[in-house]
Amino acid sequence: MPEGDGYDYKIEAKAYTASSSGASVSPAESPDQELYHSKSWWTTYVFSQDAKYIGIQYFCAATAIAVLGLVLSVLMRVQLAYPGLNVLDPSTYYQAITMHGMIMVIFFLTALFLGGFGNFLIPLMCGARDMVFPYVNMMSFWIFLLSLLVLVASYLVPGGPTGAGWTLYPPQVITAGTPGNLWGLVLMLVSIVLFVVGFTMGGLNYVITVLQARTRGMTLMRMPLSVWGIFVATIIALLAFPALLVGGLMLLLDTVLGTSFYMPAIIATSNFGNEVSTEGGSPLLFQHLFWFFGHPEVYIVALPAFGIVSDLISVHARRNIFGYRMMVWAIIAIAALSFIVWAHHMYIAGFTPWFGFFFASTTLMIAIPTGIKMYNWLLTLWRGNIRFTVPMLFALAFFITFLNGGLTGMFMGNVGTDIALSDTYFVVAHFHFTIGIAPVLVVFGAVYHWFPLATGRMLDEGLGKIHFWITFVGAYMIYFPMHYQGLQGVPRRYFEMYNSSQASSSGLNEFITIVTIVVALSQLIFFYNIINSARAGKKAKKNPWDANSLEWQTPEMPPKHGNWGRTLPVVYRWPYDFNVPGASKDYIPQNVSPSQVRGAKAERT
Amino acid sequence: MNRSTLPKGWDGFAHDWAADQKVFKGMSWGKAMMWIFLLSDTFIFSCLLISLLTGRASTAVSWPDASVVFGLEVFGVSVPLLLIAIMTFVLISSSGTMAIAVKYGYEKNRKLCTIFLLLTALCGAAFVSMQAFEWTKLIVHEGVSPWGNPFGAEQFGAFFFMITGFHGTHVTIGVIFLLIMARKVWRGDFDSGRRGYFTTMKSDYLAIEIMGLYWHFVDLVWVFIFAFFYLW
Amino acid sequence: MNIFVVILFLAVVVGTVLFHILSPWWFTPLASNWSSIDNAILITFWVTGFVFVALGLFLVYCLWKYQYKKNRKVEYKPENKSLEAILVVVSAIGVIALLAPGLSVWNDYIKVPKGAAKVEVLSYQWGWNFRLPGEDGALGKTSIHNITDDNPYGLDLNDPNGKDDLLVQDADLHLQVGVDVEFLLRSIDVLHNFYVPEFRAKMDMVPGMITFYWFTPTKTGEYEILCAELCGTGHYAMLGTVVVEEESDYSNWLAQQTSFEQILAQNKIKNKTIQLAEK
Amino acid sequence: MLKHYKKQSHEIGVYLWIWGLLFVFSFFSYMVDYLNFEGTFRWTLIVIFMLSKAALIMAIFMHLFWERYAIVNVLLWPMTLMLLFVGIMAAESEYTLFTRLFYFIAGS
Repeated sequence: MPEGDGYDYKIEAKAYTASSSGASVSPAESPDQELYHSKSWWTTYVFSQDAKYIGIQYFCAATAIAVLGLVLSVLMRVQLAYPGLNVLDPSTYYQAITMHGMIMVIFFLTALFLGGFGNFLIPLMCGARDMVFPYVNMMSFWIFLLSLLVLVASYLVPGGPTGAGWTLYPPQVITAGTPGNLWGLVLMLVSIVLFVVGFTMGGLNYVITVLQARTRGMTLMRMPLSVWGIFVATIIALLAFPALLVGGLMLLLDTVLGTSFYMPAIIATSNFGNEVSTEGGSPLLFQHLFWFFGHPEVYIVALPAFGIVSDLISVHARRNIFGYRMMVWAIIAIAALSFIVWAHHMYIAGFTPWFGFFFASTTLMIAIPTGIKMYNWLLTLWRGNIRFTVPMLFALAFFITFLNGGLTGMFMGNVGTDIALSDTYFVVAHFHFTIGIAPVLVVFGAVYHWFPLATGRMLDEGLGKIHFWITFVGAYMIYFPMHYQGLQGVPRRYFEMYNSSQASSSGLNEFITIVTIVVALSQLIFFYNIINSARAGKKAKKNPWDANSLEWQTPEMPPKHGNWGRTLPVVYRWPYDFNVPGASKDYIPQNVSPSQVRGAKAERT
Repeated sequence: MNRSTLPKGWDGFAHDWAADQKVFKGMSWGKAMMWIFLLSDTFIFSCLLISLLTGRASTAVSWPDASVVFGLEVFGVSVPLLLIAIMTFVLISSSGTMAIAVKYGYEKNRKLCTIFLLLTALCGAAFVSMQAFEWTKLIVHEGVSPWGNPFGAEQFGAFFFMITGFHGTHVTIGVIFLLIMARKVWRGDFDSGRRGYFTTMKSDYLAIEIMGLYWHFVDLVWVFIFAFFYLW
Repeated sequence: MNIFVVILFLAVVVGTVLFHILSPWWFTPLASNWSSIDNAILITFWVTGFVFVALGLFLVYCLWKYQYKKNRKVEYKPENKSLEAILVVVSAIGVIALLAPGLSVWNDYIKVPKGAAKVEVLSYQWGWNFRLPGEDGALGKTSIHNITDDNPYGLDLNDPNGKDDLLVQDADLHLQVGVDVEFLLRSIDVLHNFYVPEFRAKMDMVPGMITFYWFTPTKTGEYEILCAELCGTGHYAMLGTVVVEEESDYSNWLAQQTSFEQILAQNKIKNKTIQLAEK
Repeated sequence: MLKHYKKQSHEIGVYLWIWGLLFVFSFFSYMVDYLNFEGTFRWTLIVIFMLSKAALIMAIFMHLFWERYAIVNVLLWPMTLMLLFVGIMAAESEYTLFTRLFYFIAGS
């Protein structure tokens, strides 16, 4: 384990003078940010305008709702494996899949990565005192919380939450054959609209902080990849959520006013109990709008995970991230491509036939930048000095999980193979690997990594390892076999696991459920670890992982409001100067000037 | 930062993106934030108009003729799109006055800035009133509703009320903020750096420029709505 | 302790491959012409499997070789442009290799062969009906507004093509082995998806429009129709059967079906009887 | 900061000019409808006037003409995504309409 705090923050003051005499660092372009310093307990801990607190609030709220999502998934698995127990009926089962999907994708992972990690890390890693508009940032969290309450409230209204699947496809979502087709749906859509509004407030903050409020010397190409991932994901979100907002708004009007945006003439009973009398709308329009948002959404979740895992791997392997420039360009390329591939979710939705060629080609192109990222993570480990810390274990688990999930994406993204596999358990397995398990593993790794920065205490390593083993091995055993159920043709979203003489997966089915229960319960270890360590964990020393990025170089740990004390840090190098030849330590923080490490032959600063 | 020493054009593009601290050199945080917000908002309106395109082009029912539906009878002569034309001119005028208000904001001319902000708000309010009149006329007299109308495809009313409603909401919010701004300018908040009520940050004339961006955007959107909804 | 982690990741890589090889869960036996879909999937398995094993084993090697040692010499090399360029090119080649079979399948999938028999599948919450074109080989036009108890498919009474259409008001479809079939998929309420695992093919049915796909059944037998697009609480129970049989059996079945004209005539008699009874 | 203000401040005449031009273009696009031009000609005119007005508002009123390329590019490139979306949806709606007219009784 690392020993001693090699670098003193006081160096910063020296660096400041050194740079003001030399011409290497440009002068400050804007005056120091003025912050609102809280005057009461309420404005410090509840209505806090400090991005770090807001980040932690986001984290807690998103994790709380994720517990609901997790409980729902356990209920669904029990129902599938042991239908005799009757824990759910078809209505509640479909409500469970809907809520589980919506919660996990939007209210948990999006909020957690962008709201949680974004708020906590961006100002610290960019060398800013706070987000650019702390008040708006605070509002963002409270609107998010409101959207969560509205979402949960749908369990209390007549009919319960909507049961149309998280894709909310019309006309089904509105007609009487689906539970929660009036109140549940209205609350779901209101909740989504609130989420988008709240997110936009936060998202603008993250983007502008990265673009306009970096410290002196912090160029874009010196930012840690975590910031790059979160930053680009936020841009995607700001451009993709509008499609969801518009799609949701029109669905809301179709639901409560009986408009025909998506509704052709059909024979069905509406949510008000009368015959549906709509005419001429196109259900495909909703699918396009939904997936124009929905596919970028996948990368809204994945890109922050990519970024964070790059930092975890580099820090804990004590080696510079390999091919930093390529990593950045890969993130940007993935983001750009994510907007032109959306209809690969609709290969068998009955769209214009030639779309298949276009969308399959663009989709598989994403494999190239994603592949680059996979190679570069490996090449970072190669010839490194790997510490098997808990964050590193989770990062490695992410690698293998995402490798598997990414490769099965080649089945789903390719139009010819997708015909047979879409809407089967293969899809379920694929997307749980890529945007379920893999990002969550990164979340765990990131929590173990940055917990000391947030609380000043270390998480328990032993419990962390137990948590890692059960979670990783368990999750892999849950989802990997599902691919083969999919090959058999077992359709997803069936209340009863489909079995026939040709396709039977009994045995496997029960096995998956049992593992699910074990993995779900093992998360209690994680929560226990967090609560216990926050109270009585081992005190962390400054910069416990010997990392280079700025967040560990604050004068106090945990950092105070305003982060940097009197003077902002000045940045001289990229955040990956590990084991630079000629340097006395195996790491050189970003705010150490070249004159302080004269012997070091850093190639890329 | 002295902007005049920075490289210009594409060199400037490369320089700004490779530089530290700020990508948008010389641009305040608030203005950058408004620009990015408008970009996001552009996507919202684009999605609305794309939905209109899809809804209209995929329905087999005939689409009502906008110039007849929105025609007005003036002295017994029916003039197509008359009200819409007036609304368009009013909104463009408000954009003109806004641009001038921003100019006087730059120059810290308290009096003229206030006057032009108020003029802009007046035009905006006139626009919203005319829209309210139009809505009333359509709903009460012509029987157009979001779920049906006597002229043709149901989607006509649905898209009309949704798109103009969404735009009208933007205008209304803009008018409210214009009035707030006008009051602040008149009171001298921007000269004295008085602190805002909610955020407790100092007021600055930059706010006028940001307000201007928003207002011009609302006008910009109307240009597209006018072309795609009324003229198509 | 570290060695356990190395073994874990080795076990995951090896276990994944072994599971794939030993898995008793696999494709159902193919019963249509879409062997090209299976082949494309198999090609994808080979390519992705190779990548998975190569990267996975390299990961395990790195973990084993470069475990933390206090004085280990670590390479400092921010980038290697030629290596990265090679990797980009290799990935691009892999992508093209995967894309080609996929696109060629799709090209066949959307090109219905000339002379394919037409079958309309009519789906509703939660069941299946079918309509065959009758002797003229053409299906009559429909409108959802025409649907009544007497005209369950909403056929156009003025369309001569519709008169001899055979209406199969039962979730039981028969097909003749070896004959190309084009399915015209129609839904009267919400989205559904006509899917038979053994045929591999599937397509959503979208209310307000007609979607299609085609295949040639190649093996006689009885197969189960599944709905593969969430369509409400009865989704999981929306099953049907399709029987693929030899020509003689097929014509027997066909002869038992009633045409639209016959149904109209029956209804006329029935309605008259009702009217008389009411009088 | 003061310098920044000065640089962004223009003669009032510029704005009045643009104001006038916008009136003229709006009048033209109104006349397109009034004179009942039809078909491609109508569409070309409408789109030309629309884009000219949009360009004037963005370039002069919103000062993009004087802004640095860094922001101009950020604002304009994402619009290509929307253009693609428009293209895809145009094809899609045409196809939907085709199946409706081909298989169903027209008008339903």
